[in-house]
Parts: sequence; C-alpha cells; structure tokens
Amino acid sequence: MNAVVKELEEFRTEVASWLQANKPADPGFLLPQSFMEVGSDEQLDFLREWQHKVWNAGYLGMAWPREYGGQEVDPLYQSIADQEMRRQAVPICFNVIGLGWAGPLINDIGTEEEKARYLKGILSAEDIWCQGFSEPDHGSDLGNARTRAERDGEHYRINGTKIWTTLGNYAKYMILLARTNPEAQRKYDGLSFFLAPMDVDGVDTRPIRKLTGEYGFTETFFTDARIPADCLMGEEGEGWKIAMKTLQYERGAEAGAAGGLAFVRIVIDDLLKELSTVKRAGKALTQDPLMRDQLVQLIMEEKAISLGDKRAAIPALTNDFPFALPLSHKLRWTEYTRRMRQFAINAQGGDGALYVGDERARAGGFWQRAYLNSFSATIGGGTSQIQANIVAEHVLGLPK
Amino acid sequence: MNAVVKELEEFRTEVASWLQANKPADPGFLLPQSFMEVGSDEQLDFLREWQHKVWNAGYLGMAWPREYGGQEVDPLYQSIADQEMRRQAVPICFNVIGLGWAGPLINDIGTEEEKARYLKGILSAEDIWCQGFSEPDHGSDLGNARTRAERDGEHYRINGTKIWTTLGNYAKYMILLARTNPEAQRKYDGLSFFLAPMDVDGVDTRPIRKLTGEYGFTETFFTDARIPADCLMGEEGEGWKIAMKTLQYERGAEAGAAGGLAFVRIVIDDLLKELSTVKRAGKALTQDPLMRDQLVQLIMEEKAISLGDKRAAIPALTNDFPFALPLSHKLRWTEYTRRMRQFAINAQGGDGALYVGDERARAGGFWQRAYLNSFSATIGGGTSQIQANIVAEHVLGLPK
Amino acid sequence: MSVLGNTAINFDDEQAMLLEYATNFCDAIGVGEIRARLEEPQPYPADTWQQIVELGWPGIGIPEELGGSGIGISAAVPVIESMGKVLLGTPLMSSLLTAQLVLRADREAGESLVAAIAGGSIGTVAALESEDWATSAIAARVDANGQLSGAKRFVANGLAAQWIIAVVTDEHGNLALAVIDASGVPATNYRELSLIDLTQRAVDMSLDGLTATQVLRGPAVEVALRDYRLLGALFVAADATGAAASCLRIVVDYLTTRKQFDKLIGSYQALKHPSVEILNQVESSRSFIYHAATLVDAETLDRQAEVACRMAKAKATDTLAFAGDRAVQFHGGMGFTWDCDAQLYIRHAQWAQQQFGDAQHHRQALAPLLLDD
Amino acid sequence: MSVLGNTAINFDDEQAMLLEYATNFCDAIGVGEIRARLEEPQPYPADTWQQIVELGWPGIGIPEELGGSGIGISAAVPVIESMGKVLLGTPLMSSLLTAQLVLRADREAGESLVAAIAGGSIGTVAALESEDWATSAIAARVDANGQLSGAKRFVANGLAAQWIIAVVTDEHGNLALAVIDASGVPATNYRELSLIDLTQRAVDMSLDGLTATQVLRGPAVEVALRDYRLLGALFVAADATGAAASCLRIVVDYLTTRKQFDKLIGSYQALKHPSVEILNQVESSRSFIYHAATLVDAETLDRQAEVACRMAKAKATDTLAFAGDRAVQFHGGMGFTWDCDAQLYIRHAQWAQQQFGDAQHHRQALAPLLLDD
Repeated sequence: MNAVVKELEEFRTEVASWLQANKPADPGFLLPQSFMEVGSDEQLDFLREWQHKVWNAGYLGMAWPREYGGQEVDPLYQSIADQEMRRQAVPICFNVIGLGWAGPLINDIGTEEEKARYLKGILSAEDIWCQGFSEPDHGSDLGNARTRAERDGEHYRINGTKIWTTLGNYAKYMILLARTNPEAQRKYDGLSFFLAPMDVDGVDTRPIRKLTGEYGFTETFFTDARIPADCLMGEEGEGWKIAMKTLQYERGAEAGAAGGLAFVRIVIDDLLKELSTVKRAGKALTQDPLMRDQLVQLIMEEKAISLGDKRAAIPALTNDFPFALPLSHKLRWTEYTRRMRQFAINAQGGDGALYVGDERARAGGFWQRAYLNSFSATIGGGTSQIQANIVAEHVLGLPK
Repeated sequence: MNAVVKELEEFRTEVASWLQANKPADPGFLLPQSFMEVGSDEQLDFLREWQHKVWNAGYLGMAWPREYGGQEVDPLYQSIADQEMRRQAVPICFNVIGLGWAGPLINDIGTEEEKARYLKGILSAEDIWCQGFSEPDHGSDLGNARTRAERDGEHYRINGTKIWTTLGNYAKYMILLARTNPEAQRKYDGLSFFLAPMDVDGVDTRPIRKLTGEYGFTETFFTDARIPADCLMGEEGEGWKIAMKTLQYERGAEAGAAGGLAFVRIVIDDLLKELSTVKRAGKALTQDPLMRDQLVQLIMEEKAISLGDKRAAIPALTNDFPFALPLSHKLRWTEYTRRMRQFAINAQGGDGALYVGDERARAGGFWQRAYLNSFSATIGGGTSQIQANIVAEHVLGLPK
Repeated sequence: MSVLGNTAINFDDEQAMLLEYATNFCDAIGVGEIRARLEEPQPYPADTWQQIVELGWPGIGIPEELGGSGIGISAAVPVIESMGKVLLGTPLMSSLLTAQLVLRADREAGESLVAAIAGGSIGTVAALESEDWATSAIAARVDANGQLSGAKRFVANGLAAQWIIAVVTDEHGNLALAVIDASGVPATNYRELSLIDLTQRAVDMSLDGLTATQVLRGPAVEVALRDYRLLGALFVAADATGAAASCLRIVVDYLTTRKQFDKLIGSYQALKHPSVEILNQVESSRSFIYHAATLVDAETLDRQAEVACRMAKAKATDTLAFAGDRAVQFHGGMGFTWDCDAQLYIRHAQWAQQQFGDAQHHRQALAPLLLDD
Repeated sequence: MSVLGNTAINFDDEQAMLLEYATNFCDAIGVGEIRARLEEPQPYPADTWQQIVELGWPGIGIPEELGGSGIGISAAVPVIESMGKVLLGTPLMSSLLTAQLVLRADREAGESLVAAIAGGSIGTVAALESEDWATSAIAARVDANGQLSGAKRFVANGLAAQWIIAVVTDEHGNLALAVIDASGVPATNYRELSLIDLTQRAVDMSLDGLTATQVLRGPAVEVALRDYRLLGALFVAADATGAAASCLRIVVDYLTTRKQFDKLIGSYQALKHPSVEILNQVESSRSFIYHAATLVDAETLDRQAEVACRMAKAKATDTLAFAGDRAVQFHGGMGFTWDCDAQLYIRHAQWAQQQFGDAQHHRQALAPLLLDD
C-alpha cells in the first residue's frame, strides 16, 4: 500500500470514529430526509448545530481555502468524509445551496471580497442560503424568468416572484436569477446573477406546504426590493451562463462542492430490512413468490445503476453512446426510487395506510413520507419527462 | 319467447348445423389468419371456394338486395351467422375489401349500374377487390396521397404508387384514392375516389414479403394507366369524404358490411388450452405462481374489454366520456393481442424458438406467426401511437 | 365455456336514476368541502350523514321489513362510486358492510341491529388484528359469558360507530361475531390512527374488558365473513373507480390550461399518452364494478360473483394508485404542494390499496378460480 | 453487506483491444451478409469460421498447454457481444461451452477433445430433452459399453458439430457426459429444426444406436453442468446485448430520417421516450455482462458469479425482446416487411429468450440467492 493510500485509509478510520462518537441521538422529532424539508425551528436549530459541529471537526469544506474556513486539502478527503457520513447515516448538512451551489461558485469566479464575505458563513451554517431560479409560471422553463432587476444608482430594484425557494424563510442570502434587460435579442442574454440579501425591505416569503404536509419551500415576493449594486455577480447579461455553471457542482467535492450529506439515501437494503418483519397470509412476506420476483427486479435495477456508475469510468465500454450513463443517471435513479418507495408502502399490508405521527407506523411512516417526497426528485431539476427528452436528444441524437 | 326471437334462434341452429356439416377439412397447407396473408394460389383457390360455398348457402351478404346476390333480410341474421362462423372457427371469407369496404359503399351511394356491375361478384368471390389508399412515403398520412389521376377525354390517367395492397396480385378491382386536383386549397379537396380496374396496361404489382416470411400485400405501381372515366365514384374532390365513409362499415353487418370472418380471432381460451400441456421445472406450467399471475392479468384484460363492449350499450354508465369505449377499442384490443401472443411464445419454453414448418412446433407455429402478424393490427389502420392521440384528443379533449 | 365466464352488465332505469342522484348529491358537496375538513375529527360536512340517512342509503341491501330500502346491495355501487369521486369518507360503507355481515351470519338474531343501521345508527366491523389482511387466523376471544379479549386493528370509522362487530373465536374455537355497543366502550380502548389518507378515519382497538351485547354463532358466520370481505373489496373498488375518474379530470384540466415552453402541456405525448392509459384503466375498473354489481344480489355470493368482486378490486385500486401517482407528477411543481388536489388522490390510493387486500392478493385468489378445475 | 454484493467491473487494455478487434471484425461482415444467408444451410459467410479459428477465438478459456489462448473465458464476452451486433450465428458459442463443460468435468480425460476444439473442431452440448429448460431430469442413458439411448432436443449447431457431448445418466444412475464423434452418426438421427430465428441452426437428435467414444463421469460432472448453464446464460446475454444495441441503432436511424406529417418522427415523444427506455435497458444489460465477465474466470463459479450470470441473462434477453418488438412497431408499415432489419431482431429475441432459461426462470433462481440466508 503506498503512502497516499495509507494516509487516506487512516483518514477514513478517523472520520468514522469521530462520527461514531458524535452522531447525534434521535431528537424525538422528525428529521428532514433532505434539505428541502426543513419546516420547523427545532429542525433548523438541530441541523445548524450538527453542520457547525461537522465543520468544526474539520470534515466540511475540506478542499476550500484555509482563510475562508477550509483546509486546502485534496478533495479526495472530502469525498471520503462524505462516504462515511452516508455509511453511518448521520443527519444531513442542510445548508446545501450554500455548500453545493453558491459556495463553489464564489470560490470559482467570485472576487476576494465576495469570498471573504460569504464563504466561512456558509460552512459554519451561520449564513443560510437559498436559491431563486424558478418562477411560478415557468416551472421547467428557466430562460423565461421574468423577475426584473433594474439598476437604480447604487442599487438594483427587484420586482417579481420566485418559487420553490428552499429554506427561503430562514435564508440570509439568495442566489438570484433576474432579468436586467427585457429587450435583449436572445432571452438568455437579458438575465443577470445576484448574491442577494434577503433581509431588505420588499422581500417577503410565504411558506409552501408540501404534499407530505410538511414545509420546507417558500414562495418569495420582491416588491421594489433594493439590493446593493455590488451584489451583481460577473457582468449584467451573464446570468444564464453563471446559473448553468452552478449545476456542475452537483458532481460532488471533486467538482468543488463543500461536501456533507444533502439528503438521506434510501436503498434496497433499507427496504429488505423493513420488509423482513412483514407477514402475508401468516407467513413471511419475503417468502411470497410474487413479492420475491418484484424484489429481485428492484435489486437488479439498483444494481444496474451501481454497475453503470462503475462502467462509466471505463472508456472502452462506453464508446457506443459516451454520454448515456451520466445523462440518464438522474432519470433512472429518481424513477427507480419512486417505484421502490411506492412498492415499500404496498408491501406493508395494512400498515401501508398509516402515516407519520402514528405510533405503530413502520419506521415512523418513513416510507410513506419518502414516497411522497420522491416527487421532488422526479419533478425538481427537470421533470422525468424533460430528462427523457434530454437523453433522447443529447445521447441518441433524436430531433427536438 | 316471442316469435322473432324464436325465429332467430332457429336460424342460429340452422347455420350451426350447416357449418358443422360443411366446415372444410384441414387442407394440409397453412391457412391465412387474416385476409392480409393470402400469399399462394392454393390458399386463394381454397378460400375462394369456401366463400362461394358460404354465399351459395345463403350466409353471406344476407342484408344486401336480392337482385345483387343478397337476401334482403334483417342484418341481425348476418350477425348471427358471423357469430357462429367465429364460434366454429371456420376459414375466413377472404374478399374483405369487397365485402366490408367497396360493397357496402356501392350499396350506400353507388348508382344502379355500379350495383349491378359489382355487388354479386364480391359475394360470389368471383371478383376480388383490393384497396389503394396508403402510399410509400405517407404511411399514416392519408391526406397527403400523391398518386395522380388526370382526366383525359373518356379516361383518367393514373400515375403513382400505392402500398399495402392486400390481394393486389389477385384483385380485379381496386378502391383507389387519387389526386385529381393538386392545386386545391385544402389538400383533402384535391382527392377523388375510383372503382378502378386492375387489368389495364400500366398497372403493375410487386408482392411484399412480410416479416412472417409470407406474402399477402403488394406494392402497386401506376404508370400512365388509363381507366374509364365512369370509374370515378361521386364527384371529383369527394375522395376524402368517401374514403372516410368506408371506415364506418368496420362495425359489421349492422353498418352494411356483407359479413363473414375477416380474420381468425385468437382469445385467452386458446392460450390456456395451448399452455395446458407445457411443463416448467417438471411441473405443469400453469402451476407456476408467476405464470399464474400473468395469466390472471391477461384474463382480466380480455374480460375488461368484453365487459366494456357490454357497458358501451348502457348510456347511463358511459356519460363521463361517451366516446371512450368505442374510440379506444382498437388500441386496447390490438395492444392486448400483441402482448398476449408474445407471452404465448415465451411461455412455451424451448418450443417458443420454433416456427411454422417445424413438425414439433406447437400448433404448427401458430403463436409465433400470430405474434408477428399482430403488428399488422398495431400498425395498420393507424398505429397505436396515432390511436392514442385520437383518444387523447377526441375523448379527453387534450390539445393536438 | 370461456374462462371469461359471465360477462353480463345489467343496469336498469331505477339504478340509473340512483346513480344520477348520487352523483349530483356528492358533486354538490364537492372536494373543496372535504379538503377543508382533512384535519378535523369528522372528514365531511356536519349535516351530510343526516342527509344520507334521510335518503335511505344505509338501508340499501336491507329488507323492507327490517326498515331497509328493499333494494339489493348492488345499489351501493353507484352510490359509493359517486362518493369516491369527491372523496366523501362517510361511514356509509362501514354501516352497509356491518348490516350485510349480520344479515348473512344470523338474520334472526341480528334483526334489531340491522334495523338500527337501516335507521342511521353507524356500524363497523372489527376484523383485522395485524397488517396481514391475508391471514385467516383470529386471536381475539369471546368467552361463554360474552367477555371479550384481544385487540383489533384498522377498524374503519371506529370512533363514529355506535355498533362494532368484532370477529372472534368462541370458547369452542369457532368463529363468532361479537356485537359491541360502543356506548359502553371506554375511550382508552381506542387509539385513533394517523392515516396517510386524511379523508378517512380508523382506530386500533383493544377488546380487553369489553362485554358483547350479543354473540352470533353458527356455520353461517364463516360464509358471511367471506361475503363481507368480497363486498368490502367491491365497495372499495367502486370508491376507487370514482376517485380515479376525478383524478383523471384534474389531470385533464391541468393539461388543457397549463402552458410550458409556450405550448399547452396537454399537447406533449409524454403526458397525453399516459393520460389515455389512465382513462383506459378507469374504463376497465368501471366495467368491472358494474359487472360485479350485476352479480351480487344473490343470497350468498357464487363463484362468478367472487371472481367479479376480486377482479374489480384488483383493477380499481391499482388504477387509482397509477392515476394518483401520475397526477402528482404531471402537475409538476404544483403537484408537490398540499394545495394541489393531486395529493388527495395519491394518498387515498395508498389507503384504498390496503382495504380488503391489495391487487396482488386478489389476483392470487383469482388464480385457482380461473385456472384450476 | 449490501444485497447488491460485488459490483466490480474490471476491463483491462488487453480486453479493450480484443473488444475493438472483434467489433471491427464483425462490422466488416455486417448484417447484410447474414441476411443474404438466412435460408442457406450455413447462416454466415463461408470463410468466417476459418478466420475465427485463425484468430484463436475457439481457444478462449482453454489453457495454452491444450492449444488454447491461455486467456480466461471472460474474454468470450466482448467477442460474443460483437457477434450479436451483426447476428453472426457461428458455432463459436457452442464450441466454447463444450470446451468449458469438458474441462470442468474431467480435464484429464477431456484433454484431446478440448485441444481439438481449440484447434477449430466444432463442438456442441446436447443437454435438453424437452421444451422444459428448467427441469434437471435426464432420461437419456449410457450403458456400461458406451451404448446410448434416448433423444435430445434443441442441440445448437448440431449438424455443424464434429463433437457432441450428450448429457446422460449412466448405469448407476449418475450424471455423465457421453462424447459422440459426429462422423459416426447417421443422418437419420438428426432432425433439423425450423427456428423462428433464421440466423441460428439447431437439431433434435436421437441417441438410439449411437456409441460414445468416451464417457466422462464423477462428481465434477454436476458442478461442470451448472457452470456450463451459467456461462451459457452469460454468453447468450452478451449476444443479446449486442443485438439489442444494433436494434436501437436501426430505430434511431429510422427516427432521424423518416418524416410523417412533415416532421421527423423522432421528434414525437411517443417514439422518443420508449427509445430512451431501450437505451437504458441496453446500458443495464451491458453493465451486467461486463460485471459477470469480471467474475467468471475463477476455476468454479462462486455465488457472486452465479448472481452476475443470472442477472445478465434476465436483463439482456428481456431487453432484446422489448427492443425488437418496438423496432418493428416504430418502423410502421416498413417494420411489417421481411426487408426491414427489425424482423431479424424480433426473431432473434424469441430465440435468445429460450436459450438457457428465460428471464423469469433466472429471477426465480436469483430469489433464494438474494433473499434467503
């Protein structure tokens, strides 16, 4: 084993034991399955404390510069820390728009001043960030954003409405996509990108209740809200380009994200564990031949996706359609997840009709809530229908 | 039981015993499963003789006028005769374009001269008819037909190509949709309808081999073919309207068709019978729990369609979407049929890989051939994809 | 004889009038009134039950001499389908099933109870003891003095019911039905459930310390329970068919009004064709429930009726599950909100799937009926 | 430990070169050459087998000292996948499996036979006796003198094979492998099959009157047969994956060139989205076959290798069946003709599904491996 590998393995052991020792106990209230579900103050306080603790221990933003709260080590360390957090199923690091979108962006193209002002607060969870891209009338159609930003001396005056603002009611800053030039020839060229403060007059948020019954998103209304002109990132008209840039950080620490878990990963092993105690016709459910066949199909589907992730790294085995595996991943994983969770409810028999809040609901209604939440992934970030178009056009070359 | 019902029941008994006595023996060669599969002279001769015999016995064209070969009785009699032919699985009455398209049309809107010239030959099977609607470049897009018909004194001069001409190489007449006015404002208004003879110079047919390996269709080429001007049906420019009219006769004898079986109906009972002798892992296939579940699903699907046919006749139970059942019938039945036949092959185990011509193929390769043939129904007469559009737009009112 | 068996659907003018009346009655209430009461103790308007009683619907399937309507139980199908359309979660289904169970188990002994139900008293059946609706094992007991013990789960409308019929085994180990007067049940015996479907109400219930006011016994109990389960399956199928039809309506409404990329989204085949699939499944479900309705008025349900009830349940609740799931998805971001009605249907679907056994369970029960001789 | 188990895919430069070479070799032949020979005795060009022998492919998985290539049997996967792409139905798969079966059953006794196969002699295995590929019962017999009796079905490339290994039971009732020299078999013992897939050849075969040149016995026979079946499943999966990828190509070609209603038909989501579904299934199949290839070079196949081979077969042949079916449908009228290549794939799919057990069979075998401890 060479020295680097050895050091990484030692690091893994170190993180693992730290997590073991510091993983918080069940707080007695519902914890979010993703950063899109923080709906109460107690949830927020809990998650803020946890993220702060992870950062303090040195396991968040590890590849970011030292002076801004990072440690300037190789992103591999962060990836290992993330893996261990997933393995031990610790709570999420909830400030995801900061950690995974705004932060890496500022690191990449921000000014020194911007870095100094924003980065450390993102990691420490002191400054919560939200995202202002989608608008009520143009769900999947970002290029059509209508929210206006008009230059007015040393300020921009913002008017319009954003929707699906995660943590909108808690956020200090928003990454905001707004139209500075409604007359631009290409609609994309009229958009600009702002690091906008939320605590100014004229910004109001209305919590959106989700189909789960929980909160976590807001609608955000701008009514002549004035934000300082230096909130503009890059130049006017570069908004679309910068917004698209934020999407690349999804690929994790290697791509610049600060790390931490953004959501609770639910896999087939969780399902099998849950169903091991369910009875059907007096026998173990997992002995029913039809159930077995469906479980085998689910296992195969999840395994195929895992294997695909491995194969994607082997050019000789991906030259048919080189972009097939990466571009179809979201579609495949989120649709699989939705079906797997739906199956998990059905398979519970009578218990499947229970919900969060029932003391006898299996795993506290985990699966029911997870199924309903699964639509945030099959709808958000481009619906499955749009994902299928993307794969058809960009992988298979089918016409628009 | 009232007199009419009694008479109908007696008629049913009469047909049934006639069929029993006259049903032809297995000729020792492959018989067509539909009129789209007559590919050899021996098949043609056999079917011609059978249709003639049925007509001679008085069980074909029963509702058509006496002077043209019919018997002028209520169409109910023909429906009963058709039901009995289906029940006893006798051979098809193969002259389907004559019996179910051209004939009823001529009966409906033809001149006395046309009736006298064409109708009896259709019933007796002396005159075989074919259909010239589709063209190679516009499969589903009939309104774009390009075959030209130019008036030239007492003739029309025809140029162009038709495809999917069933019985094209045997037919004496074609119902032909051709463009008489390429300048018409609406493309539909430029089309005219002809009862065209096939035995004129400049008409050539090329047999099309189907994916089953058999023949049954031709491509038909018109090169300055001259047909008498009185072949025009109705007026110039009425072609589209008349062509659409022919579609209504599909609904059977009550709608004007002459009757007889157009295709061999394959139902779930046939499948169950076939599979009753298949073994899997040493036991009866029909005892395998996964097979059983799939069979139950197929039975339910066929039963749902049957029940739908019954419910369609009860206005109080169809007022939600009154056209749902009739307009979706083709889509549902043909897609069900395709899947059921595919299942039938799979379920045979090793025998599923055999084909027509193998002495040990189950039922002579019936199911394999039937599966491949099923695409004639999911593609022909508007593909399933187009059928789904029709249902979406005309039943649910979704936009084009 | 074809494996399709009986394929009759009969629906006379009287039934057509009832369907029309029930549709109008439920539409007049509307989903909005239900939505406003999701988090209240009673998930439907205060006067609705009284109106239902005045319409005589709790008397469906009960002979006139017992205060019933004198019409067959099949009449419940159009009524329940109409209620399903607006997710009207009244105890009607529970009451009707209670009366059927008692009538079939021991008509004579059950007369006064059935008459009370026909008159509007709410009844329910406590049958299940675990999440396993496919088991036939019953652990709850009644002793020779009518003393009850054990626990029941998923008792529909348990808090609203005046009469609860608990399925128990008696001192000889035979199946029996214990009639419980709810007025004598301490509140602590109930535990109200948090259901995923907020239009429904149910409890878990301890029988310990309770005494039956009456115990119905005898060989008819087992057949009565079988019929109860089959009729329950049919009723939930009818409800789910109505709900799925409404769900399709809201999808179609959205697809014909919402634009994306400057086109009405209903013009995209990715939404259009699955909507046709929902339609076709709703149409199948509807055919199955009215076919079953055609066959269930006999004194005990025969094999064809059993096949029909099971097919109805197997098809209708899968249909609703598919419709609800697609309704959320096709509403995009809106679909992910509490305010979008799609959530009502997707939640109702999870509930409906679990009442009287899921689709797979009924298909497994159909297999021997259809495939073995 | 996750139920997903081992998820490794290893593919080194040598394997990559082999894949590239095999792809080019097969593409140079092309589907057109196969189509021209569908109704001839040999469904591939006259010199193809000799070229394959010169490339040393029949020696894959055979030790160098027996004249083999010395590389692991996993190398067959890229070769067979490439052949599947152009439906090249040579006896390579039969020969490779024959050698594997003999090597694993009794390497010492089988040496000369294996060496012959490595050198280009064609071998095949006669295992099945009925349509039921899931049974383990063997009725064919060998007596103490090597006299054979019984009948075998679906023997791949039976007429082309010089060596036929019949699976039999010996005079003690134990499984044994009878080696038959085809040069001594009367033509009347064979009956050539009419297969739905005209790119393949197979026979039914009577063993009556034949004498084994050699009989392999012993406890290793049973394990060898199990490995033979698993490797056979993997090879057919590799072939089906290649075929499905080609099938997707012809669909994409048609969708990007054919117009209907003045639009390229590939712009319709009704065709576009199912094409993506085919793609995703092909990608899964490919991941499974190369994952299995990563695990099969051990001396006997372990549990993880078994899981991998079965998953590969379960996925790949269903994928091809779906791709072939949709390819015919999406070609519209053209798809219904003999001249459209879609027919080649839909027919190949029916054949592939039945080789070494269908998808459901392998899922049923996977269930205990994955779900029971």
